[in-house]
Amino acid sequence: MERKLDLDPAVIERCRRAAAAVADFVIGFARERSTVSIERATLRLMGVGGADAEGVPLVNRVVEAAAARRVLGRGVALSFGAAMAAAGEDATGTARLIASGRVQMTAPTPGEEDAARERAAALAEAGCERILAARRARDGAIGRLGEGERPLLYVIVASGNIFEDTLQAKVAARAGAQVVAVIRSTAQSLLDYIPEGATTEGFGGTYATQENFRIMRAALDEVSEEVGRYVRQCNYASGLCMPEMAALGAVERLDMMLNDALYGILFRDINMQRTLTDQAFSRLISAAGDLTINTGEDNYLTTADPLKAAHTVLASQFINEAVALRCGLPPARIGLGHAMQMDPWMEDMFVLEVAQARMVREVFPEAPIKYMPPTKHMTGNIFRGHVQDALFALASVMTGQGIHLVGMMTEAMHTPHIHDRFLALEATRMVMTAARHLADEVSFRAQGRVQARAREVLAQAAEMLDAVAREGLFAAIEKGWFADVSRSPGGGRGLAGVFRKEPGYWNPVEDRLRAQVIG
Amino acid sequence: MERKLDLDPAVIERCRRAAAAVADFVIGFARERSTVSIERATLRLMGVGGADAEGVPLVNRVVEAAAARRVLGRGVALSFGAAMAAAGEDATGTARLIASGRVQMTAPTPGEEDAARERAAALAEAGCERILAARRARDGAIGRLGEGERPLLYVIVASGNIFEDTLQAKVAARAGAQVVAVIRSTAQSLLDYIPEGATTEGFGGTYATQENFRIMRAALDEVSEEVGRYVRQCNYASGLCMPEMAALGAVERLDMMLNDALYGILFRDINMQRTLTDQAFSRLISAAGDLTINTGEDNYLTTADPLKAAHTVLASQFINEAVALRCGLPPARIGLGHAMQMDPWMEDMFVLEVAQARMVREVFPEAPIKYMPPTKHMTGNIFRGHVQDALFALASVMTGQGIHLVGMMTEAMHTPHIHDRFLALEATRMVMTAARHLADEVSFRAQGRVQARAREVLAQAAEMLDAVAREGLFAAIEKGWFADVSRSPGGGRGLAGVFRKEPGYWNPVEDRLRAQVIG
Amino acid sequence: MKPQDEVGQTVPRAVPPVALPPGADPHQVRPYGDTMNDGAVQVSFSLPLPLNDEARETARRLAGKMGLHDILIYHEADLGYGFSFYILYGKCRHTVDYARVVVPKVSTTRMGFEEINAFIRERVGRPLRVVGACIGNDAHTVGIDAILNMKGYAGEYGLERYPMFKVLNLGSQVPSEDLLARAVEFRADAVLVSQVVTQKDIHLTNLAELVDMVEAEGVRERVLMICGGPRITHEVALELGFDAGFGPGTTPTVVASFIVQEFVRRLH
Amino acid sequence: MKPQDEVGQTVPRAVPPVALPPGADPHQVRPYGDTMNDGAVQVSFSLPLPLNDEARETARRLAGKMGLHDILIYHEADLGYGFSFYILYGKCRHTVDYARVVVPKVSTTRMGFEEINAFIRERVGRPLRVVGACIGNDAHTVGIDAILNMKGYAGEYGLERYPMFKVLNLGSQVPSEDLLARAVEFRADAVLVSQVVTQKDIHLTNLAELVDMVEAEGVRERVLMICGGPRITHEVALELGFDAGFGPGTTPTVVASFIVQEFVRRLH
Ligand code: B12
Ligand code: B12
Ligand SMILES: Cc1ncc(COP(=O)(O)O)c(C=O)c1O
Ligand SMILES: Cc1ncc(COP(=O)(O)O)c(C=O)c1O
Repeated sequence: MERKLDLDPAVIERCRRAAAAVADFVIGFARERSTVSIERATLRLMGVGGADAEGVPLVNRVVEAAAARRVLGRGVALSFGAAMAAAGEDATGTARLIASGRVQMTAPTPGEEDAARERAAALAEAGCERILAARRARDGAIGRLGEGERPLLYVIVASGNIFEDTLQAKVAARAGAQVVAVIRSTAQSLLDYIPEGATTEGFGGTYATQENFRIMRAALDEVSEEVGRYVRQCNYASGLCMPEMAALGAVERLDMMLNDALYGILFRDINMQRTLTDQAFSRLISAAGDLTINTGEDNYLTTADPLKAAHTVLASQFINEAVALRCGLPPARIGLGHAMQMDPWMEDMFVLEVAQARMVREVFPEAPIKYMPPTKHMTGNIFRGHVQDALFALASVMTGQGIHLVGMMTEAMHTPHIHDRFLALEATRMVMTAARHLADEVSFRAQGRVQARAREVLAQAAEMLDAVAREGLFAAIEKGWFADVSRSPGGGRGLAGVFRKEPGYWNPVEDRLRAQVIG
Repeated sequence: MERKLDLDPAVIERCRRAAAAVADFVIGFARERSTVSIERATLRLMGVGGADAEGVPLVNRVVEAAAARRVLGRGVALSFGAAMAAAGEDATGTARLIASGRVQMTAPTPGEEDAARERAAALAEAGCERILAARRARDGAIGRLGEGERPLLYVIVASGNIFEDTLQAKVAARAGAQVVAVIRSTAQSLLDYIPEGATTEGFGGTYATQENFRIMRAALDEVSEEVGRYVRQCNYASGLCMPEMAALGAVERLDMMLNDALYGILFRDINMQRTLTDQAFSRLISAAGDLTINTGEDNYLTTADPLKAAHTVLASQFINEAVALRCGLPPARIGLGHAMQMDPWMEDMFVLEVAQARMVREVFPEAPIKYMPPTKHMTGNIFRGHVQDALFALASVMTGQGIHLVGMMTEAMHTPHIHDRFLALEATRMVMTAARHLADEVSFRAQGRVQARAREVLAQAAEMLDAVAREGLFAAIEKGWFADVSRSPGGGRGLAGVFRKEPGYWNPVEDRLRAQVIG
Repeated sequence: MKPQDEVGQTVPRAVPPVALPPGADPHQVRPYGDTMNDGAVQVSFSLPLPLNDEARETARRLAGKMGLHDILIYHEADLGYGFSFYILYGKCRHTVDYARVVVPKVSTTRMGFEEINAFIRERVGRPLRVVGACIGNDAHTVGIDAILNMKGYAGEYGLERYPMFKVLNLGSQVPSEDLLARAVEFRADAVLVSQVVTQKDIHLTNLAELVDMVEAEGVRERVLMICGGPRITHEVALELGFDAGFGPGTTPTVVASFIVQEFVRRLH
Repeated sequence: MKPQDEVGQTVPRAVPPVALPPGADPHQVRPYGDTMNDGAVQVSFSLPLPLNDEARETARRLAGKMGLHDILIYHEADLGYGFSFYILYGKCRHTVDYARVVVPKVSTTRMGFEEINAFIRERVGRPLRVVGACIGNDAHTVGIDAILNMKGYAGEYGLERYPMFKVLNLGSQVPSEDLLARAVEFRADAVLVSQVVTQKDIHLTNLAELVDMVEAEGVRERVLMICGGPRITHEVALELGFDAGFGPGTTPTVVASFIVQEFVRRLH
């Protein structure tokens, strides 16, 4: 990575050191805890699927049963292994019996324990093998088809109906999209379960379900062959079911997952203990499945001032990086979020944005920055908006970004119509083609506006990270240092689903993945 | 002007030398000739206005009468001075009598000659004073109101109806336009007279008439006060009536005139002897009135290949510059035409365009380059077109242009609707605000794509100019070296209106202007 | 609720004093491109048809049915998978009698920060109590924060900064029941609700539900009910049973002025 | 000439074999945004009204008259001097029966360079003679040059390059009388006319005049009359009395194929 900004490596180093301290705390905190969703994810990877007659997923039923019988503290796997012996059924069959109350979730007797462990471990092994199979299939397809030029053009589909979504996704892929993200229904991140089956109704998005993952994957595989280029699928490992989403994504060969240490806390008011614990586990799964995670810093500047709070984005990126590395994700799979949210009428907005966008590339040279288009300053003026998005495309190609979220001129008003995406891709591709090697050609005046801005933001981030390391992440969040939003450690949703691991806690999936990923 | 392209001053010098030779030929050629339109312009500045009952302008009638009586060769002024004595009327009254055949255009007798000369000279003096008065009024208004940031945003109005045009112009000025050009009706450049009065019908434009000039000037003066910024008016000193247009423009306080040595020849098939002769006279008037001329090289790449023929644009700019300087125009009033006409889907189009646009600025550091938007590659896809125009705005502000012709998303389809202009100005202003100081910040890699392209084009232009100087301008045009169009010296329209000045040719207006401008 | 395109009553009204451009007829208003009454309109849409001559003609006929004539297809694109996209221009045959259009408006006069505080002090004699929230699953707090938070919006302070307002901002994703309970507990004089997510008209459903609850609780007369959001208009709010509705670009003084004036009006 | 939005006959036609997307009804085609039959349409226009609530409502009602419902004003701008601009979205009530749309088309099959030359050599036995021009005041030669000039267009050679075409390209601004005179003198088999400037339908006037002249001269039967330009369609050309018309994106082989096949057809 050519160094165009003359950033001080010592300041970058200082940021990394502080972020490491924060991440060590997060990982340490998470290691001592588990959550209902981690246990459900474990069950899912052990092969439990389906729902009961009321539509409640069996994994929820099993975990509830374990909690009711107070055996959850040692992990659901062990008692589920024991239950299988009692049931004499496969994983889903056993879960069904547990759900209907015909088999109990109890701690195995010392005599049963080995057999229970063995059974559970075998199921976990099979689950992990499914993740690896998906990974191999992806590698094969990309090896065969390639995936086109960088930055990857990322678009959303969000009709609420998975079947409409596949149509829209195929049209988008043909128009140049390289990543298709299915936006989730508004309410889903607050649901403490994952709905079952194909869905055709949603608000501002389509429910994330295993079946919907499968349907979209099939459509994208089909269009990948047609366009001769592998098209990636993206969804959210986020919200109350973060670990389960990661598990289903890894198994169904999603390629990217929005997954952030702070997003749920700040923007969905999910409890911070819950999110951070879920976070660690879900990233382990993504690492095992070789998925790229996309972090959520691009959201911060929708509430905070993009000029004054730019360093909070950078600080958070350092933290997300440090946490991800500790979960076994290599830098090349850490899609750090970044956004262009400046008021387009601000003098030199573009100049400052180029500074920030280039800065993040130079600070994280291997990370495929996920670069978010202007959304906050979009209005119903679709013509002006189309130009804002064009400036964004230029900033992106001019600073060498990795994942380009394609802006839509109708962003302020509706989730994209079929031609919104088509026109947006056309304009983006045109700008990027026209400016393909601009990044190679330009350099920035020494001590000029661009360099000065980048250095200023980096210095502020270093200050902030030192303070976060000093005061602790929880305190920093409580003080509203990120995104201008304040949350307390005991507040928000989902805290009840967090528990301290009891002595003897056992999770064969986690063990297996950790062995693979971290060694 | 910061030198970012490392252009070789010796090559630039070589171009200027060759262009000087070409211009000397043009000026020499023109000095020996006059045209019916030059004589009519002379009469107009001597105060002849109006038309006869058939709508034929009196200036045409008088020149026809002079030609019929074979006294045109010594210039219309002298015999018109004599006729005034005979008529005992003012200029227009005399012309009316000549038109109706009641007074003849004859050479004065030696005894009458002094009086005739005196009378004509006094009228010429008054005409020139009107030009100076307009000039002072402009200086006063700009001094008082200013005219806003550079580049000047230039928009067209073209409804065909001067009253609609004023509405559209006012809306445009309020939206940020700094120059309003009234596009002429398609057929007008081929008319060998200027229509009279206010007009409400035209094809693809509005007739240029003295009354229309006045109406638009009044509207722009009104809106200038409202927006607190002087709004310039532009029209065409082009076509068969080029000198007369220049005269009316100078008197009615237009601020800019499209005026090109070759445009009429290449694109309207006007005879080259006619155009070049008219050219010299009309530029003298513009110089006297302190108008900015806009040359027409921006049109070349609509027919020629913008990549292969870029140097023809530069070569022509050198020639236009050299001719203009010899007519007394200072560099700051020579708005050389330049255009961004590359295929937007060509890889690195933007990179190469920035090279060319910056090159022309560095070669002509004082000239307020008139930079033309993409028109050739515009289509009915207004959304894509809006983005092409945004890229153009960025190239413009990034390379420090002086006059920015604002592109319209509907360019391929219709002359602008009221909101086309509004949206185009909004987008252009937004891009330019956002990138206000980008030009200060970026420099280009030594020997990189940008620098290499600029040097290549400059070298090719030098080759071409040497060849034009060697073979002669007429031959070069005949060979189709400019804009891929070939024209012959004897072909095209209007040759009949050119005549060699006879011994004793006298033109008090020219003498007066030349004294003022060139000294 | 009536569909949005039918709201606005039609009763005669004097043409407002602002002059129309020369040649415009207030009784027969038509779109304008570059010549008065040219009717110029731009339209774009996709069709579930592969691009071919018949699809193009279908697009043109649709525009014809919309009342356009002299239709030109400026652009068309094959989107693939049986879809095609069109950009058309045409001239609109329809006209509207502007002189007879009447639109309900929030009719209070706008006051400034000091003026509002003084007004409450004099006419009410105690601070007004205001509760705000984004209801349903809506997490878009920027809009309601703009009105309520200290820092305010567009250069104006939010209601929290007014000495004569007591503000309780409940934030995002608040169930309607919770909002109602908290409002009662807080003895709110006004309830401010924001709705930004509007897919499948979820905002209308949520807002109507809230009003029903408030009425069922028997407190509707005691509170001013105000809603806002990018797709809220005063008409829509009235139809939903609110006292006022505020759309994009609303600033705190506008809302505060309405609250105080309407509150005082109801005192009498 | 009939207005352009009424061209295209309406007779039953088999739905073409290309599949429509799932759920699309060929008899009731509606615009598509993100859900089949949602009718999503984008519209923009200006009104000669100052921006105010009534003007906004006027815009909405106009859209209503165009057959849209669920209309949302996405954007509005005050242009000043009594004008305002609107961007609206709505859902279209209208449908079109795609299965019954029939469009006249140039029905010759497209041949390649060699094939065309061979075809003329065998079936005509002498080069075909072609005259081209931009008539009226039109100076836009790029289009006709694309078809005729050596260098051609979009990777195809122009007719001048074909051994079996003799081409006379008269260039720009050619009066119709001159074109006719030269065509007669040249014994042209085909006359190719370009019209790019279309303001106030000047192209239609010019083209119709040319046909009248050719007919008056009594040579109409002897030449193929072909026109082209960005707003020319085959239908329009037929209505004007031409044998064919070609629009944007036409390439030389398409035109050459038509000329040779139609010429040979008429020999018989
Ligand atoms: C910022 C933002 C976010 C932030 C919100 C952070 C936060 N704490 O608010 C984050 C990143 C979290 C977010 C998430 C999502 N968002 Co969001 N988001 C936006 C965005 C970019 C800007 C909204 C904004 O802040 N506007 C600025 C404020 C000041 O304007 P305003 O809300 O209109 O408020 C003004 C007036 O309306 C009025 N007002 C508003 N409320 C009230 C209340 C009262 C009482 C009064 C008097 C006045 C009033 O006064 C305000 C000041 O003038 C818009 C796109 C856009 N450009 O508008 C999308 C948008 C609103 N989001 C959208 C969606 C779909 C989502 C998600 C559901 C996406 C998903 N599935 O993951 C999620 C989930 C959020 C949820 N459950 O609600 C859609 C909504 C589509 C629709 N019409 O239904 C939009 C339009 C983007 C899009 N095209 O898809 N989003
Ligand atoms: C290049 C150009 C010019 C050049 C022309 C140079 C030249 N020698 O041709 C110059 C700079 C001289 C020029 C001047 C003017 N122009 Co001009 N120009 C254009 C421009 C940018 C591109 C046109 C073009 O070359 N297209 C490329 C060719 C290949 O496409 P095409 O013409 O459609 O041809 C294809 C098909 O239509 C078909 N075809 C065309 N003709 C024929 C004939 C036959 C027989 C067949 C079979 C097929 C065929 O095949 C071709 C290849 O596929 C357009 C805007 C645009 N982007 O379209 C404006 C445009 C055409 N110009 C316009 C105007 C108004 C003018 C002026 C009158 C402006 C003025 N008042 O000063 C002047 C005067 C010209 C005149 N009297 O005609 C308007 C016309 C508006 C209208 N619809 O009436 C346009 C649309 C721009 C605008 N929005 O104002 N122009
Ligand atoms: C990391 C992350 N998670 C989740 C979401 C989506 O929100 P929700 O919680 O509604 O799924 C986003 C939105 O952009 C995000 O960036
Ligand atoms: C120098 C010059 N003159 C004239 C014109 C306009 O053409 P017309 O000859 O039709 O007035 C142009 C067009 O851009 C031009 O650049």
